Amino acid sequence: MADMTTATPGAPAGAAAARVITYREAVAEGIAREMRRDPTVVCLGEDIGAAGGVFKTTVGLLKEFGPERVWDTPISEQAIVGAAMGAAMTGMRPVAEIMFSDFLACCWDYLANEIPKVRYMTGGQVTVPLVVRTANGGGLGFGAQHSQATENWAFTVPGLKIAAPATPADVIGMMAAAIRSDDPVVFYEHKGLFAAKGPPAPPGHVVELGRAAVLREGADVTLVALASMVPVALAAAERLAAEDIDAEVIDLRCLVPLDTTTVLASLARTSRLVTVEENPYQGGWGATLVSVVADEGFGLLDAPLRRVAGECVPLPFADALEERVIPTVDKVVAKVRDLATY
Amino acid sequence: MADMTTATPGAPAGAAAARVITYREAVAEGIAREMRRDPTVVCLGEDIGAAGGVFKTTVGLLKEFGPERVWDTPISEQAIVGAAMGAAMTGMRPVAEIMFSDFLACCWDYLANEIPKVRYMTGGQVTVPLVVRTANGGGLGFGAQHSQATENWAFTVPGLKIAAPATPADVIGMMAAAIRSDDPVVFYEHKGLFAAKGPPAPPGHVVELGRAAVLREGADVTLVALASMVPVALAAAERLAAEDIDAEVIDLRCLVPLDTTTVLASLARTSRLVTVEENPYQGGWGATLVSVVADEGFGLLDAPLRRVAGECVPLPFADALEERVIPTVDKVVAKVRDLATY
Amino acid sequence: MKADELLAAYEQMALVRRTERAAHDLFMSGLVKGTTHLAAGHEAIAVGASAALRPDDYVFATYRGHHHALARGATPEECLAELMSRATGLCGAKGGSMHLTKAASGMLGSYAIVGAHLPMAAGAAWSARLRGTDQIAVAFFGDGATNIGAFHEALNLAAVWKLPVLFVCENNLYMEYTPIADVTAVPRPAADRAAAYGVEGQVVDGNDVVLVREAVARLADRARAGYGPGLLEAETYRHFGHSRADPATYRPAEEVERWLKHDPLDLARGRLRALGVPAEAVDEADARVAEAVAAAVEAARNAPAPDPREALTDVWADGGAAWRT
Amino acid sequence: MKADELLAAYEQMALVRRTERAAHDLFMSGLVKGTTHLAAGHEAIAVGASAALRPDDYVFATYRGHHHALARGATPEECLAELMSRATGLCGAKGGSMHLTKAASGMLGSYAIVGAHLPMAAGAAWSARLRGTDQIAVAFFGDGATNIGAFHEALNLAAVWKLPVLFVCENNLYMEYTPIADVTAVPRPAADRAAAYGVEGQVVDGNDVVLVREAVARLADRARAGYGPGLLEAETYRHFGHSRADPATYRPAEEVERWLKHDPLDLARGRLRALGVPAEAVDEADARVAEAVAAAVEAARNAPAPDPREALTDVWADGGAAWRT
Ligand SMILES: Cc1ncc(C[n+]2csc(CCOP(=O)(O)OP(=O)(O)O)c2C)c(N)n1
Ligand SMILES: Cc1ncc(C[n+]2csc(CCOP(=O)(O)OP(=O)(O)O)c2C)c(N)n1
Ligand SMILES: [Mg+2]
Ligand SMILES: [Mg+2]
Repeated sequence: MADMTTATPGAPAGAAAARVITYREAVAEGIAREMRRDPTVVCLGEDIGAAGGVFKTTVGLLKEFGPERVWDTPISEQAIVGAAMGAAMTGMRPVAEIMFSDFLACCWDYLANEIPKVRYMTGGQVTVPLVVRTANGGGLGFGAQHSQATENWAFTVPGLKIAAPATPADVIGMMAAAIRSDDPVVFYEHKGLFAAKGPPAPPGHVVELGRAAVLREGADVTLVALASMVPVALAAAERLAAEDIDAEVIDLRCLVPLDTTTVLASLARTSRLVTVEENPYQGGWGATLVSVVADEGFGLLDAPLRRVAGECVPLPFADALEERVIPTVDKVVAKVRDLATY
Repeated sequence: MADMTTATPGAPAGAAAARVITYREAVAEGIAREMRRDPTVVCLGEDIGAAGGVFKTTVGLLKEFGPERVWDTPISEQAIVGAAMGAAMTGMRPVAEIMFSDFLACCWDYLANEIPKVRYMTGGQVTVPLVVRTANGGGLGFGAQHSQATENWAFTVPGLKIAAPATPADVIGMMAAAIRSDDPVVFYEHKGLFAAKGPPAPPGHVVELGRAAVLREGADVTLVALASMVPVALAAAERLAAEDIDAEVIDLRCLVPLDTTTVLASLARTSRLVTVEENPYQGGWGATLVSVVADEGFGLLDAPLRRVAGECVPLPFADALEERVIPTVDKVVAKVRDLATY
Repeated sequence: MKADELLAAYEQMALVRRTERAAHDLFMSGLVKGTTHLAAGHEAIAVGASAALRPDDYVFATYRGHHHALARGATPEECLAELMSRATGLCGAKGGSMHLTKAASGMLGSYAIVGAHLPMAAGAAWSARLRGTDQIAVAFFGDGATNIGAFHEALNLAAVWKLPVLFVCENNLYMEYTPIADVTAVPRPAADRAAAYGVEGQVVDGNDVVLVREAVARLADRARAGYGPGLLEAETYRHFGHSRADPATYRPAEEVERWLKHDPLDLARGRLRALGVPAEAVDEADARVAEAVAAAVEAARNAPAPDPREALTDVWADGGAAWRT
Repeated sequence: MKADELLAAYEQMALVRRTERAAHDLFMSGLVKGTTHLAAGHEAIAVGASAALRPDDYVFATYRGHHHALARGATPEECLAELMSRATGLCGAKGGSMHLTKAASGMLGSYAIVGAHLPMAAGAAWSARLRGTDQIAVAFFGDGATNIGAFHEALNLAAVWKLPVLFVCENNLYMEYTPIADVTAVPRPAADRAAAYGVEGQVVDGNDVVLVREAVARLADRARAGYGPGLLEAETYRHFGHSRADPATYRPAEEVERWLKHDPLDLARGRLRALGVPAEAVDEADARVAEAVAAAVEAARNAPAPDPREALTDVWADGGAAWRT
């Protein structure tokens, strides 16, 4: 899955010579920018302090901001996220790290039942301005319990904003938006993209949550992707171009708010749509997007709606098996080619 | 929501005079039948023993089978489901109760990361023949943390079978199938249906998991519903009949295996499809079903695919508010009527 | 407690008792939907603790939380209106009995997933420390909650970070219908776990408002002074069943009788007598309470139902519920 | 332990050590993908415990579980083949280093979510009791796992139900990179929690295979006889970093040195000497081990990769992966 770790989707033309930043560095930089701006921003999580995080996404924070703003925790996911919630309700803007997104299952009550509901069930008396950051996704041979794309777990629960950037600049801009948001945000950082490089974000860069990015314009088919599937979709579009199929590529960037406006506008141009999802087909976000399109965009359609999604199995360990499960450029190309002839 | 607690979908004509059984009683009866058959079936959960369960769905089990087969537990959802898993891996067939399906969030790691994956990640060395039963759904004024339809949480995770019966006879037949299944089954019992009555199940009644039921035939539109939405869809079909719209009603009964064959066959007759889902629109099972149909059944479609689903908000307490959130007969009728004129 | 303080505490407890009685009657007559978990019998814990706290401290309660809402300044009318699905309820009828919240007076909510609010309280205490205030946070929870994972994680984190948070267990001997002793490895579900977190475990008569106030005051002082969390197990008993119409027949008659004789209001009355407070003063308090609750019931009854459109507000901080563009 | 038993234990420990060394080298040379968590240094716990268990007992381990798989009879070849993504691996290359499992010999899996397997072990013990066998179950876990909720729930349930299960903490002083003492409220993360579940807390030198065997044997006997769970904290240290290429620079040099001097293999060698076992016997064991592991590496290297179609098997008991009709 080399394409996942080296691609630089969305890099403006000519930026190659400019300074580049990795996605991994962008995480720490995005958090640091907000910590500099706002003294109520604090971080907590396992091994995030002196160790700089197991993915090295919090390197430098302890040094710059000290132990009163960067807190190492026990292995207590419920306490981490529950404490973040209590702090967010009382004037702070905590940024909690859950090391692997699979471990969200260990504090799922907070994500499913507490954080997204407390504002509503108190009739708006409290807000919960927190960010739960987590390393998401597969392709690295980490096996069934450390590889899942779990954004769909969160997507089943109204009341959570869901961010999943695909580029370093978006990491910084969306981190700013997430931390400044008065609503809770689950921030999915993709493990397969940590090493990816891209142009740095200008000072003050903020990417509003809920705005998809059209990364490549095209006339024949719309590909909608998220996070690590964005470089896959872009690579597929390149290959399809050689076959005279002109694909538009949309990076959703967020699941909530879901930018159906951008997707439907694209569909109006292309009349064909394929989602590219890392997650299993069953229960994936692409299904919800497709259901919006199959209803509100039905009249625009010239062909079936298709989803390239993960197989409905746990993630296997071996590369050869994992590649069979997660969408690849080949699989996207094959599905789109087939659709183009419909 | 009186229709939820009194309707008897699927009751064969003329059965009114026969003995009836409530959905609530059917749960205990379904479990008892399997416990009589198979000594490895044991139950555990909070207040399930002497108290007979907070929904009275385990009444009589302690008395008939004794404390070595019916175990009251502490409030320890992780221990309940984790212990059930360990027992299932070593020769037992545990039936674990999680009192409200919202509380699955407290043991989500077991449902998301352990139970559905252990067979796969050990290369098939172990099986996990267990049932996690839980009271699901809203409409009863239990508020945000006791009312959710959480079957979609499970639906995001490959490796779980998902059952959600709508009638007492199905409760018994599907309970038999679930307990006999060598695969883990999450068994959603709908709180709004506990008081519903229906004909009892004949001895030895087994309803294979993954078989939808066509409850009403119709030529104009297919309504696909689950659990408490089944009586809503049936009632809507009655009302629509009066307007000369002939709706076919399918009770999915399971989400995994998902009986897309029955749905696509119905669509071939009706050319129009509407899902009726209690859960929030975002991430609902209907989306996945629609995405299958929008792909494989595209050529059959005469109109947009529509979903009548819950609003994307937590469940509010007051009736007046809850009715605004969960699909009602009125909402289904309005949506279908609109579609029929497309 | 001085006589006037105790009289005030008594009146507050009586207000809780009356309000719970009213809630029960309203539930039985169909005017309260869903469920209720009444705290009659637990009054001294909420009132005694509140007397030891500052107005800017934070309180987190459970689905059995009416007494905490009232003790922190919610009015019977606000509470009953919420239970009766009125727009004037504490949470605009979005929360219901299990989620009474009055954030303006530091009552940060009632949580209905057992144990979930313990980490939140630790977090509020952490926040107080980060902001350099000397507020403390208190989580009230039941004996049953001591067996859930969140209890363990919260206690450990609070102890390691020396957070100004108190964990107050309302041990009423039962989960829903199951005796706590049947499912707990130690006799004192909370206090016997204290050492596992390096904190002191203390048991108090949770029906004696004076003892509760003292115990909480001592732990609050320690926490405020930076000595870390406190864990208090307050023994009490519920007068009603677990919820709704539960007749609580699973409780032995002698046990019920013994505890009803050890009633928080009676105990306070005895103490007032001993302090020389005239019986009329107590009667007057009772009369004020009776009137207040009757008026509250009336007002709540007459309050409007929520506008159904309110169902689609309050998800996000902008007041709305839009999940897509 | 008698001399021959100890020599056998020594050889098993040496086998673990060599296999871990091989795993490390294979990882460094790119032949092992993903991650590994090596147990070099922890050998005496797995081997000592195994010596005290019956073949039909159940073992549940963590992502740091190679030693337990080997101690329960998995071959170095099966283990290394799994790590190297070969079809002949223990789990057909579907599991990887973190999920070594050999169900046929009661090694019921390695679990990579911290603490998750403690309730499972309790459940396996419950099952043994329900089926009327006198098997026991053992969960091995790290010091870091003592702060997660599942630990608490498992211990309480096991104690209340008096289950024949042992909880064995491998306290190596660190979570991943953070010292356990920085995030734990008590000095002994496991043993100091025992009283919270009414069980005896015991600490043992986890690097001394004889002491480990004794301690586990005693607790196993008690558990088998119906006296309920045991909790054992075995002190140890890892020779490698936490995982992958972690150089473990966060550990003070003197601490590392002190522990390397207290090596399980050295300790066992010393004991063998004291028992009069000739040095040649030990050398022969070492030689057998070296040969076995070298052969295992070779065999694993030459084994075939899994057929990609295997990705779509083994979800369901029917062997398939169909989620829809
Ligand atoms: C995680 C979770 N499990 C189960 C329940 C159902 N439940 C509600 S109250 C209750 C009993 C709680 O007992 P306790 O903590 O002693 O509080 P009490 O009701 O006695 O005040 C249970 C099991 C729940 N709300 N949350
Ligand atoms: C619930 C959960 N949280 C975090 C992790 C990430 N993680 C893996 S190993 C580890 C440290 C575990 O420490 P310990 O229990 O002492 O075991 P050791 O690795 O030292 O053997 C952590 C935090 C995890 N796997 N599961
Ligand atoms: Mg209680
Ligand atoms: Mg450790």
